[in-house]
Amino acid sequence: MNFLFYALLIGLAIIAYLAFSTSHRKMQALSMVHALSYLAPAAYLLLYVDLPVYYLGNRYLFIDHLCLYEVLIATTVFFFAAMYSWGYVEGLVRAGELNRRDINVFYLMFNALLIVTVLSFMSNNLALFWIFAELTTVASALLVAILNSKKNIDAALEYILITSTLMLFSFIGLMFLFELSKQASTAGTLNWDELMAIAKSLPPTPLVFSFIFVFIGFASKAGIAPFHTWLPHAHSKAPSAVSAILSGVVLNIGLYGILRAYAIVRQTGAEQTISYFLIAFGVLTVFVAAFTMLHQKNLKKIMAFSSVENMGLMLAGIGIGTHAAVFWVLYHKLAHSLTKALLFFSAGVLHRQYLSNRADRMQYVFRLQPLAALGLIIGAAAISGMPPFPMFISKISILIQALSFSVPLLLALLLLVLMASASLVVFLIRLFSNKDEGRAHMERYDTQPGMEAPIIALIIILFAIGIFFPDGLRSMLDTITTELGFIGAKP
Amino acid sequence: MNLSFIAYCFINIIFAALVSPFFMGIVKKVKALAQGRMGPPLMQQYYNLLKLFRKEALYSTDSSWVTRVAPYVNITVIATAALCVPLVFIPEAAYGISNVIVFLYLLATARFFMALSGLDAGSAFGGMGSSREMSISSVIEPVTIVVFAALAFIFNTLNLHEMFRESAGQVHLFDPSLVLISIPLFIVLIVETARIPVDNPETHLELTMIHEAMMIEYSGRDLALMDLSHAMKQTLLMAVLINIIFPWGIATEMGVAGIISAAAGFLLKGAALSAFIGLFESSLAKMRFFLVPNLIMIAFFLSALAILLEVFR
Amino acid sequence: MMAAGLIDGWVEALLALVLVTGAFIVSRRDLHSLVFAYTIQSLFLVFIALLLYLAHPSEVLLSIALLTLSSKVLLIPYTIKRIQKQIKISRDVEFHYISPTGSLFVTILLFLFVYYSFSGVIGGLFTADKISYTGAVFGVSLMLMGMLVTFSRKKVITKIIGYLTMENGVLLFGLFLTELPLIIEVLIIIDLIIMVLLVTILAAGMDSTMEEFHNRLHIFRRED
Amino acid sequence: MLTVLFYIGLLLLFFGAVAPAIFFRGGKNQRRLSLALMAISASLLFVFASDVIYENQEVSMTVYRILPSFYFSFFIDRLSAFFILTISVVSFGVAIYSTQYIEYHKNDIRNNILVFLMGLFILSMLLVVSSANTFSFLFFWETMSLTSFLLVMFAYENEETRKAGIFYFIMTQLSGVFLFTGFFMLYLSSGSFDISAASIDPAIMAPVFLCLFLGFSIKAGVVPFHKWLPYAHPASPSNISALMSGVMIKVAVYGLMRFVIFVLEPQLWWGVLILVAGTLSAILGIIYAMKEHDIKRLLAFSSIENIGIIMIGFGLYIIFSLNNLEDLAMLSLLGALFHTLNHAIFKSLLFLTAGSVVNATGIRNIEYMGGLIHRMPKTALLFFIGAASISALPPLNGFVGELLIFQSMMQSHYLTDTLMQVLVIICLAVFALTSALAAACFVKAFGTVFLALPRSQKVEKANEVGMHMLLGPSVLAASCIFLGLSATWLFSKAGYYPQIPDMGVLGAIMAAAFLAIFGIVWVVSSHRTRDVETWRCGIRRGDGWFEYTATGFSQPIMNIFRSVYRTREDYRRTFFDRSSVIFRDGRAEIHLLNFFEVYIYLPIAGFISRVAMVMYRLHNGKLDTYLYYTFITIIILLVSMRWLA
Repeated sequence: MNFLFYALLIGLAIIAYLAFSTSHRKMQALSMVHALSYLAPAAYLLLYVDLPVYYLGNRYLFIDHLCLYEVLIATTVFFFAAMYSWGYVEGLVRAGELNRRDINVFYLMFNALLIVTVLSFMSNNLALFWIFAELTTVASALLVAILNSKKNIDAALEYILITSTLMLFSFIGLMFLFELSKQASTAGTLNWDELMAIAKSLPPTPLVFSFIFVFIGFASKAGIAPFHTWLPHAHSKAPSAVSAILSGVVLNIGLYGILRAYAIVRQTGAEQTISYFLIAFGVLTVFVAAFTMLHQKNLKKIMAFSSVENMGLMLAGIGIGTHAAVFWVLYHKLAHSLTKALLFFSAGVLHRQYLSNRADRMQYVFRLQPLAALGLIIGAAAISGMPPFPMFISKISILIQALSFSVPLLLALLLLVLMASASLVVFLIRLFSNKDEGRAHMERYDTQPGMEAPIIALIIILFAIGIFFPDGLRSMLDTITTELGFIGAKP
Repeated sequence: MNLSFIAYCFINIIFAALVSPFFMGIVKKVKALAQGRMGPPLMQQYYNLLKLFRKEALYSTDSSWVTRVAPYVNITVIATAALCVPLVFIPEAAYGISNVIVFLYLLATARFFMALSGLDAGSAFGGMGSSREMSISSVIEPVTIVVFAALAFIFNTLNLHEMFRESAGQVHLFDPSLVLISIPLFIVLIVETARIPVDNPETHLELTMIHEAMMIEYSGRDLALMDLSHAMKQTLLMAVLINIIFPWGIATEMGVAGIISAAAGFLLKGAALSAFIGLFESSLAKMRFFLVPNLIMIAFFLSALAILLEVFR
Repeated sequence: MMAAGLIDGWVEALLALVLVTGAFIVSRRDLHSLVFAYTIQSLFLVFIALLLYLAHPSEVLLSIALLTLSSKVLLIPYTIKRIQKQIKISRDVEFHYISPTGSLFVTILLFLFVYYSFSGVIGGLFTADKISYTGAVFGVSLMLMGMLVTFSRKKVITKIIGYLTMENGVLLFGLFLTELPLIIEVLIIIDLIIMVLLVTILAAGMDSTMEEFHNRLHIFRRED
Repeated sequence: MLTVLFYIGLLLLFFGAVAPAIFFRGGKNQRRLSLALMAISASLLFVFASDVIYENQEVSMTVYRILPSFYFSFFIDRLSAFFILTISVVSFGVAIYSTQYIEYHKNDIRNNILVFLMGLFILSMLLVVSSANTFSFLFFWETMSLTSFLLVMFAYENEETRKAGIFYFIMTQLSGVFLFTGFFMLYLSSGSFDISAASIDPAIMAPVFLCLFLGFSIKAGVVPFHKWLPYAHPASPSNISALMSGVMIKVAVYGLMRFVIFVLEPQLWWGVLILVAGTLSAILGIIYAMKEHDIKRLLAFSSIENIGIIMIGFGLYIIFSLNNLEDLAMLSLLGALFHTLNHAIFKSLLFLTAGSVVNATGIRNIEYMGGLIHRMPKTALLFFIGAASISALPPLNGFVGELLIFQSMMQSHYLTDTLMQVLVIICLAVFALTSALAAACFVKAFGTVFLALPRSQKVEKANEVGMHMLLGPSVLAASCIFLGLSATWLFSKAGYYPQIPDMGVLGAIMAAAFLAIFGIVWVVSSHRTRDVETWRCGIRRGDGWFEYTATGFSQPIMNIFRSVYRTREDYRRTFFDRSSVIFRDGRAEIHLLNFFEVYIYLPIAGFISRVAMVMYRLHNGKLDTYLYYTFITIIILLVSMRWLA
């Protein structure tokens, strides 16, 4: 029953232990165990326990289906990232990009990030969620800053300053929301479940005001244009294991916040305005990302922009707000996280090989790092929504919902998505066809099994979930969407 | 296959093969007379063919089977095309072979092989001939098709036999559309048979030549076959013109008397038309190659006009 | 118990002073005076919290006042000063996108914008309590002024002061608008402190050598 | 029973495809096994498809449900079966050919990938034409795009492959965009993915048609969306070009036919649109092919022409059937379909033999070829059959297809609308021109590649290719002849009795005439022959450049159509003095412009690129700038808040 809650204690213990550990291998293994220690109870809860479950006196923490789903995605990515660190981090140390002394800071922050991520999903309280979201910024920024380069610190600073500045606006919004909730229930509340319950009696006009403020901060966490600007820099500078987490997990936190907040607004009269508002931002985001991708020269940056693009698409999907749209946005989120993890892991291998993320520095990729090349190709195909990968079906479905909203929206999204995938393909073609005779005899970087296993595993998983859609997953997504109060025909 | 069809095959092909050199001879004779010369005897073409059949054939060492096969294919397809155009009598059933498109494409097949054989030996003349032949034939093709489409509109059929039958049955001297069509049809005839002003059949080593250039490497029996097929092609096109514009006399069913009178009639009409061609050639100068499309545009315009006439009637 | 009217008067005066310090931060080049202005600003906030406590006694207000005093008036200015000494910067001369006089002008505009937008959207909520409304408007204006500082100045340390000003704006907004549960308030302030400390450390990293920076990272680590 | 055949065929194909991906280090024999499986599966599917066609059956099945509304289901009627038949014939030939062709690369893993992708490519095409709902249609359509894209990128090292790949990807995705839009409209209107005419809102008919038409035209390579073909075909390996040009673009034709005939209710202007687009493609395709010197690009342009012809037939079908001229409609549809099959066969035959030539010589520019008929006689013969077929020479199959379309056009006087008659006549004239130019083009292709003397060292050293590379094309060449001769019979077996000449009789007459004439000449004439040298005005044994080259050959046509080929003239002059009086040096260049590229594609691409550059520059990496953006946004949000709320 309280397994997940106890797992948090395990996590804390692990963090405490890590602070004093010296063995790299042990730290890495513990990180994997840490991720598993959430993954396993989450799976158990999903299967055997009636949700939602509440913890702590004022019901500050809880687990409902959405939370569980997000935790499952996040911990899976964390698990693979921890596995990937075996070899990758050692490689960073060997190359002198990471001080040996900093290894345990790395793992400490890694695990801290894991625990605050899980806590942020588990927070029933909007303010608490805000706090944990801020803490994820702290932990992940440190993970970005940890490498021996001023550019990393620069990126981390950019990350922190932009997101936390904007998160302050969220805070204004949620204080306002608290005040509004007092009009509906005397005590005032910021708990998700209670807000959902009283949502119908919230006054629409001030709610719009409140939502827009809340949105600004969460949008910056989610990488929604024009608040996305921290994202490409941080993603490209971070160690690849961390980039995967940034893209596959941290962005989801922001989107999760927006989804929850919108679910509340959805119950009120402000729903129409906010729906247009979200769609507008979604399209803007896809537009900015798609066009910026064309002239990119940096492998990890273009992937970061691809994340922005997908976030925009999902935001538009949330804005459309039918049952099916939200259902497929959630599925898209899963697919996106896994695909991005695959892409960043592959990019990490290439970064080890060429010690650069620039495409023009990479030659003979197929010969030197075939697995990473395969990962990139499959990842790119998956992220462009090609069958048989999972994003194909989610993209189709979100776009159908877009059409049910309006034809111009569909065409805009389709053309922009086309633009984005074309940019990605143009980039990859340039990357793979690079030739430089001077580097013909470059020595191969020896990838560890720990770096290869996640890539292979993710490729297999992507193929599998593209074709198999378990009933359990469907009913879970259905439940989540219904719990969030989105109505409409079920897929 | 019924017997009358087989008989038709033999009669038509053999008749076409026999009279073609004669018409060629008439054209040459008329041209010579127009130029104030005696000209060759009318039967000279037959003597030439016989002579060529007896001579040895020369093959370039650079040439391939294309050169060797082309003359036979050429004469074969022209002979087959001869089935589409009845010269003396119109058979009952023809398995649809008398389709205008089959006729045109059989001629195209002959051209295809001839052009290839021009390229085969690697001589610059042959290549030039092929290139020009294919260019000219490309631009004349729309005219040809539209002319025949106009005929199809007028006679309401795609079958040449039926067109002829209907035309023979009518008494219409001056159907305006038909008159209009006869001009482009005549131009098609001129262009397809490589005559002045498009080509000059007399020369062999001028830069202006087209048809003869392609055959420059041929000799002996191959040349004879090529010449014969060229002459037959001319006869066939003439026959189309004759049977549409002056259809009187063609036999519409098999019968010895009818056939003989029709043959005599055709011979006369053909001779007259050949003489006209000869006069026409004599009265014009060879056109510059790139002016030929203008001529063809005139033909196209007229045939399109004929169609419009039919359409808006 | 002081009279409510009197308190309102004092609070309004303090609010005006807060804005003045804000304007000062927006336009000054000298780092020392920036930090000083920030400290004063935070102190004014403490006073405001105490005044409000006098009007509506609640432990939350009191604890906010205490936390603000300890962190924003004492701890953070102290840290910043230390870092400042370390990296030996005393002036932030460059302005981006906007000049010092321009920024003062923009400040006024911002105030008007906020007033305009609030009056249309949420003005109705504050019919009974005019001072709260003014406080909220002042809070958001202060935030935007802080944001002005974050992007118009080059040095990271100035940006941090801008960020801190924004935080003060949020605090001001919160003081007047609503009372969150105590535990949340406390957590949030701790959170913000961690954030500021981290940024400060990172900022120092930008201007010092890598070696020193990594040494500083090891405040989390046992000595070996 | 029939379904089982279908399943077994697909399974074999699937295993054949997947095996090299799993055992990716496998060698030549394993690949041969895979390709053999593909060939067997192709023959099974051939049997299956012909059975469906001739027994006039319908097979439908639901295979797998991802979700209740997303499932794979297949429905095979005669139309689908016809395309399955087309695919299976071509892939049979290609599979045999590939056993040897792919071994030119010595890299095992790469070859395994090639076989793997090729198998998937064929499989996805088969499943597209069998799909009974738009979801599986899109699923396999996109798989087809993806695999074919990867196949185009097979020789990724080359600069031109890069360009081709990018171009191809964008165009296929663009086609996808329109298809998605059209299908989604259908879905929202009918509430299900099923491909059926049920409950479609008449108001969306026209937009759906336009979307689908655009989408399928892009994939089929209809002018002006044709530009990807001449890039993608030369870049990809020849067996893949054969599949792409032979079959893949036909899948788009299938899509258009399926949706226009079975799902939507056509209107007259649709037919006119398709007819005009087809005519334009036909004529422009062949005019561009004429100027092309790269053998595979030439073939690619010729594919554009032939797609145009198919579209003409289909457009006529719509026009005639809306005028209640059932016979003519049937005739034109039959023509379009038969030409589809024919083109699939002879174009893949041409691509395969062209591939043999390219492999044997290592060059693609026909200017440098020549004389290969002596060095590769069998390949030459096969190419010749293909060229004769595509030039519509009777009695080969290419002729029959064009004959059907010509016939229906020439009977357009049955139409009541005079304007429509005039339109059809104009199209007829253009079509005739197209067809004649096609013959000229293939005379040029065959003549300059195979005939006369070699014009480069590499060509002189070329050798005949191996048995499998002859066997594969031979199958296709045999089908060309067979389909030509038996066309009438095949139609009547399928229940169609168009008023066309009996091709069997025509063939028999031609054969008889040939034999008879040969016999007569044999008896009558002398048998003496003598080998001599070609007469070159007295120059002995000149090199190959003496003869007519491809440029020379096409020059008259280029001159005649010079208004179509846009040219740009560049003059660069330098002078000794400032006032440009005393001439020093000069240079004049005449460039042939790619009209569509220069006037349509490049401006669009340039615009997008400029916008992208602006967006790229906006991300300048400066924190201040970024915060500035957010500040501005927030101010805007604040100001617009009143309006929003």
